[in-house]
Amino acid sequence: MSGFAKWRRSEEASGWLLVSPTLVYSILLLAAPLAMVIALSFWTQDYLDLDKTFTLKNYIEAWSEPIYQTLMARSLKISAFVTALTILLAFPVAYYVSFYVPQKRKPLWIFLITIPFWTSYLMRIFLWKVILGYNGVVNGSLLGLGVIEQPLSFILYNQNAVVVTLAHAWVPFAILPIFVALEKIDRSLLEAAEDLGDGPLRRFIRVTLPLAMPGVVAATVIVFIPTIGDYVTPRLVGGPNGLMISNMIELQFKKANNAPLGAALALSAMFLVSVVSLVFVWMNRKYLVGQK
Amino acid sequence: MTDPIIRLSGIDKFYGDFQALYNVNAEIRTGEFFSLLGPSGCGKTTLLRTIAGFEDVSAGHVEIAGQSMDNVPANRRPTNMVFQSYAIFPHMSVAENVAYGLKARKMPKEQIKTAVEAALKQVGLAGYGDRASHAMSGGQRQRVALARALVLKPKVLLLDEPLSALDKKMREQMQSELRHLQRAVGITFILVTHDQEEALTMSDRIAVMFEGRIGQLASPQELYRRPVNREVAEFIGVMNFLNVSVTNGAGGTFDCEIAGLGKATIPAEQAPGGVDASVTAGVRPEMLTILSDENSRSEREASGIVQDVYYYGDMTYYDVQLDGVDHPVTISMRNTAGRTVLSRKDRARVGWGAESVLLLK
Amino acid sequence: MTDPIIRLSGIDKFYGDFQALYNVNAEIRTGEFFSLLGPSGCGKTTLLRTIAGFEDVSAGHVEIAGQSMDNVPANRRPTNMVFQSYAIFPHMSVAENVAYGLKARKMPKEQIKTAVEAALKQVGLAGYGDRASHAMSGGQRQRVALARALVLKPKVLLLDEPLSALDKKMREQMQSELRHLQRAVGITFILVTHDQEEALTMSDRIAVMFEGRIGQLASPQELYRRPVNREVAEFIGVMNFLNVSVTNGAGGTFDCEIAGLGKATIPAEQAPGGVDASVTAGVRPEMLTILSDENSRSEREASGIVQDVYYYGDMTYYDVQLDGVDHPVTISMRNTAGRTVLSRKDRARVGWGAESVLLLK
Amino acid sequence: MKSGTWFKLYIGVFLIFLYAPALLLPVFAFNDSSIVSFPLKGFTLNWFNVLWETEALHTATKNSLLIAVSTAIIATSLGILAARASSRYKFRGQKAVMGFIMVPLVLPEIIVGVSLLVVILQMGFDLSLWTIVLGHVLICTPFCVAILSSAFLSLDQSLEEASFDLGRSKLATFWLVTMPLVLPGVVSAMLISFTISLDEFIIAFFLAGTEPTLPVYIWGQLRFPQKLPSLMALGTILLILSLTLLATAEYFRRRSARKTGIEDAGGFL
Amino acid sequence: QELVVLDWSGYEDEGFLQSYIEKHGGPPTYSFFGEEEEAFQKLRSGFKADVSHPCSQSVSKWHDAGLIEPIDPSKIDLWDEVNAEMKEAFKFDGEYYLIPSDWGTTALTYRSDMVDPAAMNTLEVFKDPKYGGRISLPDNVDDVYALAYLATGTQDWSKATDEDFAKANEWLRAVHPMVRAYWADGAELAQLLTSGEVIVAWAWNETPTTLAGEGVAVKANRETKEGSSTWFCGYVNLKDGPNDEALVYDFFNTWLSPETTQYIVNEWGYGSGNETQMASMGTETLNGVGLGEIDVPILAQIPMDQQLREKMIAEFEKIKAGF
Ligand SMILES: Nc1ncnc2c1ncn2[C@@H]1O[C@H](COP(=O)(O)OP(=O)(O)OP(=O)(O)O)[C@@H](O)[C@H]1O
Ligand SMILES: Nc1ncnc2c1ncn2[C@@H]1O[C@H](COP(=O)(O)OP(=O)(O)OP(=O)(O)O)[C@@H](O)[C@H]1O
Ligand SMILES: [Mg+2]
Ligand SMILES: [Mg+2]
Repeated sequence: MSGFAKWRRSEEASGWLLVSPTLVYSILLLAAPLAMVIALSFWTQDYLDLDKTFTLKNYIEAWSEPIYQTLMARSLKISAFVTALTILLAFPVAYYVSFYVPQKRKPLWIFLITIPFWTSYLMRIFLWKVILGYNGVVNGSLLGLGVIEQPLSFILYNQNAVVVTLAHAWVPFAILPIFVALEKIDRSLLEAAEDLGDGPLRRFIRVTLPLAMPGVVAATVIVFIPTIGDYVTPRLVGGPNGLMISNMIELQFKKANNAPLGAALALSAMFLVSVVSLVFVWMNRKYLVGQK
Repeated sequence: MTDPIIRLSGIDKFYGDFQALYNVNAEIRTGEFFSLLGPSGCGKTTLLRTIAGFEDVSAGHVEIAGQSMDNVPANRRPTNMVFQSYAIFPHMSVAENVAYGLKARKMPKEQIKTAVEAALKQVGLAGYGDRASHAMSGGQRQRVALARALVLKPKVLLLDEPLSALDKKMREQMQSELRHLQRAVGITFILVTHDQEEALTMSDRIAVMFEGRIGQLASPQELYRRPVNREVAEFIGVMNFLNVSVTNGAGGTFDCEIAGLGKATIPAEQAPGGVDASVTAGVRPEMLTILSDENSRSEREASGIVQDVYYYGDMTYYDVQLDGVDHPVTISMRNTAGRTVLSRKDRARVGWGAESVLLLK
Repeated sequence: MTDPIIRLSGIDKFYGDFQALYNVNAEIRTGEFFSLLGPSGCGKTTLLRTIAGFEDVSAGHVEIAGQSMDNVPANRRPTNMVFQSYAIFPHMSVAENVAYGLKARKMPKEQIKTAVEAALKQVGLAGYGDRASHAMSGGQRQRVALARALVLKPKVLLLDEPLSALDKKMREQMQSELRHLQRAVGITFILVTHDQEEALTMSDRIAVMFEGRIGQLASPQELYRRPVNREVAEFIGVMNFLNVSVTNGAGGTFDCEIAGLGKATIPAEQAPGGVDASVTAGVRPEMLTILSDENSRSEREASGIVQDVYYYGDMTYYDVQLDGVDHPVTISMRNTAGRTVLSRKDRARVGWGAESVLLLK
Repeated sequence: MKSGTWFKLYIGVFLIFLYAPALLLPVFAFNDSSIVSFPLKGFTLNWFNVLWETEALHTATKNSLLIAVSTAIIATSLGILAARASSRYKFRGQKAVMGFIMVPLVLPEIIVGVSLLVVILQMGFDLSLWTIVLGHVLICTPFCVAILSSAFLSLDQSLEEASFDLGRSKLATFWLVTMPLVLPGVVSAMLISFTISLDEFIIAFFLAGTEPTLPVYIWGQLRFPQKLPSLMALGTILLILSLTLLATAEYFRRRSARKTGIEDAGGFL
Repeated sequence: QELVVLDWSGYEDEGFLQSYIEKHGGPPTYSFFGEEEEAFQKLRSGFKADVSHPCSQSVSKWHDAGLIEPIDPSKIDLWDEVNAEMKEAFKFDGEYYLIPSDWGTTALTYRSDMVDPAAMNTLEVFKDPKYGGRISLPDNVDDVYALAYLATGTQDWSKATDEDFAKANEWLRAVHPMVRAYWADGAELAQLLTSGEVIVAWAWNETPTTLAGEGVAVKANRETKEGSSTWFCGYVNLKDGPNDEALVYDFFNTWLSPETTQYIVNEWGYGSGNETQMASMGTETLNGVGLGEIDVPILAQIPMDQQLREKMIAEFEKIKAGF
């Protein structure tokens, strides 16, 4: 038994012991639901009756029906746009905070960026509609300035609005990792680039950006994956053509009484985003190794 | 070229209200190995960075190879830098790092390849080009940084404490390699260091800095043998200070009474800063000798008690309290064959000579 | 007490599959200043931590003051540690740091206060108790760490490279202070260091470790003068190695022909590891002398060309290529008054003696 | 220098974009119309009165705060355990375990919501505020683990060893040394969990028993346009409260950072 | 014991519950949902409540799922005053299942200052390119199909044939490109109409009532030539409710009481299932809130075949996605 006593004091045992409450929690509340969703996706439902015979029918339907294909493609497209816009918006801000803001005031800026998110998400979306709406803030200002004569209608109730609203919601989550990556860049690397003959732009492209890539990749994954799952934003600001696959998943789980199909759609969507994310990470692998 | 390659005239540098450099003037000769030596925070890095162009000067001018560097940004100066942290680009291979500056110059690919290979060979890294730069050890990174700068054939190579991150063995090896490399390429090197041994062994000339000012600019031997003041003497090597009363200052010599040692007549050249009431006598530890046996004799003799013995293997340092002096002097002895090492509390005869005493302010 | 305070017997230590310590046996004497010296990764820290109780041994036993430490956790061993990073609690004042261990012992408040003040005084920090610990400089933190450990009056104080984070001046000062402190308190100190000078100057005895094994355990002078093998000789100080052919090994002496130097008869005690075909001759740089003027003579003489000169101020190191040898030997000379420094390419006469040559395996 | 000006301009525009919705909250909270839309009408404090009188809203707010605080505490505790395990110990399967704990970060919430509901009810719990807490803890824990891991990693391990060496037990060491030093990380983790929980409503829908959270309540109220302006008033109050709270937290964080001498860049990271 | 009500948020309004509160000293306990489907999923997953509040189309599904139990009319004081059509619609196997508590109308609604009110007499305006991009339909299967059936000439959808269904779909597909947004909640529609973003909508009667109160020129025309629709919801008695059935009936009785009828009509602009009480309120009041008698066809959203409804749901989703 001394073997066991020894094991109990070992690093291995201490680690497992310490992690176990969190792990047990995750298993109970995450593994079980996940397993259920996976099981569900191989069953069928007819109105209210669940048929538990194994079938691939849901997946076949999910991947072959044009409507799901369209929604899936649209969701990927919107998520990609959201991610791109988010990163584009976030990068300069992270850069500014990292390079231009004095060290002491950096935490304050990080605050500044997170504060607006202490209001309810639903209210924010609702207010976005006020901003982007027919006589909303944007149209009002543009009309007032005489830039346009008719209120713009392409800024609300379509995919643009979904992209803007989601980008707004996710931008702090993108700023933080990019900021961290930029903070980690040894400033002497930038001086070295300058010393070796690069002007500011070339230096940015050859050194700053590649070294910030780990942050950009993290931000991309953090934004891209959950965006696919959001069904509230598309429903509220998406208009007729802004619906995404998650709206369909929601519908299957709720109104359409077809949870199995919903599960298959959800798992398919997760699979797709994971693949896309992995490919993205893989494409950037050279920036991710060797940096701590 | 015998012209100075770099001429610094009247350089002041302010960070906000804080003045980091005070009216720095210096000329650095073409092809020499020049060091900036001084305690932490004295402005060495700041001075180097104003030469490189990373910092604007607040007043004064930097001239490199006869051309004013006012308004010339770092990326267009004929200098290159080896950073303390090496600043090797972690996302590039060794060869890409070395090629970095050449690509900025839009050199044709083929030429770049040859130049990079030559540079890597020069620093002893031939064949390492394809390695990922993060897979290199400290000393190897150091070499990559050197190759990356040298491949651009700068007029001046600037090195900011390039060896301080290395361990002792590696540091000594790189010191010798750097020295050889500098001789081989013939480029002017300016080295920043706070390690006096490093500066002494490597440099042709050294500028010793204190609080933003150059205290003395001279060759290693001159600095060590003829420091212009106490501050320099204390910073370079070990110096024992003893009270002295100068009784006579005529005829180019000074008659002195040195506490603990005795009387001596000292030529004026051994008082580089002149003589007044504030002067003290300085003696290097190796200029004093422990006369260990009856046979050994010295021109002059003093006597004291061994307070502490520091055995270094090749050397032994003794702290000896001379009779009539209340703090001990340090004496270094080489542990040559057969010489016995004294112990604490032993009485010691100390030999000295007038030619080894400096009068310092 | 003349008993060993610590007895290490047959200690093995595995990290997973990697063996960090191999059958380590040693006895550390009560009240001595003991050092563990060795290159990076040789297991010094690991050995210290098994003594402190931070690591379990895989085999063997640690005994402190005659008591087995099997199953005694670190917080109940009569040892205390000074960490390389000092490990000063940043959220506590200096006094709170020092009082930390006493509070754990539930000592009355008044007594704690007195003890803390005494300890601070001992390390030269009297009156600093109320300072925030992060407002202390490196050397001061070092002292706080010392006070914090010493106040507990441990049987053994363990120090893991306590000086490596300090700059050179501060390090030398702390070395001397530590030595004095140890003498004053009389507690056994075990110091881990990879700096041989530090070990040589401070210790009563030193264990030199290589790759998890103790290579030699001896006093500084013995280690330096009579290293048991090449590995030790190379690690402690500088040693020149020259090919040697031993022609005769009778009567307690060996007749040798040393490349570049010449013939000599060497007593057996200068061949601590015995003699066989693999043996080389080792000579310390200070055992060789540059005979600079016509007058200076030596028992034996050799001749060579100066390859490199390293001027250190008090010393000059010469790399001299002896005739008939293809790599240079290092010779150190003290720059005493009037002695001239040779230059590169000069021809040099090298003096040596048979008593300064070791035969090493 | 010039690039600096461009930057400032962009940052200004960005901040306007970022704050646009938040800035409209007070605008409509004081607008004398039950329709949240332009053009504005008169000024009124009426919506604050309505807010004051709507009991259900108070309850919902209280529920949300209770849930958010509980979530913050539990998620941070679980985060501390996992982060400590991953940053201090090496054990087999560590990567898999930590990866698994982080999965909720990438799961669509609707799936989490529906399936959690089934699991929780099958485990025999009745829906209540606590079931929401269970769900929120699940999604907040990964954030806490991420924040706390870096806090633990930057803690010098020898501090803990020193404490142990000086005669303290492991537990005493944790409370006397470890906790005070990772406190900024703990506070950040709690703030993040608090924020996420306060704003989460997809999971809260499914797991709410008879007591709604604020977002759930708001979602229901969207049906009644005349209820909206008082929600704007509530939003305004919450925004001001959280600003004050954050400012206070930042003040204390800085003070403690100064005290411990730890220069941390950004309390939230 | 506290009665547990699973209800739409907002219905906890104590104005509905005067007599219940008097009798029991306080309101029941509420649990809220934002959509019937949430309530359905929650109940199916095992959530326990005593009563709930589905709308007409969900009741049979809840019944099929075994969530609700019959009501004993003898315990309902004013059972005879309840609108017969409404209560009969929820008679399964001879038992009643729903207390019709609230109803409203869905009608053509428009900005009277931005469109010609005279043109607003037909549902064909939804197809009129003049209003393209300025119309809004409900994001709600029942209301939307009510509109489509009316527009294609079907007035009783419980008798709709596949052909009728196909026509309705075709109509919706034709209208889809005109739609600015499918409104999901009242606040959104109010916002759309107030801002002028949408000028023609298919909306509940509460919207024009509220907006008119705000001075926005919004009118509804229930009497287009194709007609308009009525929806209704009610309370059901959930199976395995944790509390005493007596409380359930007290709650039901409160909802049918005259005071509650007054309150819901005057304060909420909805009708009550108590037909007798409604009639006593006078035509003027009812017309004022858009609940009066009208002469055109009315599509009452009575329960339909669930198979058909499932098809409607799927089809509407396709239409919304542009298929
Ligand atoms: N960017 C800066 N802003 C303000 N003060 C600065 C800045 N850079 C350096 N200083 C100050 O200028 C002085 C000189 O700094 P410098 O870095 O040149 O010293 P150094 O001699 O290189 O020291 P070290 O050996 O520690 O590197 C120091 O007091 C330092 O604090
Ligand atoms: N926790 C550990 N897990 C695995 N290997 C370890 C661990 N700690 C130390 N080692 C290994 O054991 C060997 C000895 O390490 P140790 O830290 O004792 O060396 P050291 O002599 O103190 O070196 P240094 O001078 O670099 O501190 C090294 O090879 C090291 O990599
Ligand atoms: Mg510097
Ligand atoms: Mg170590």
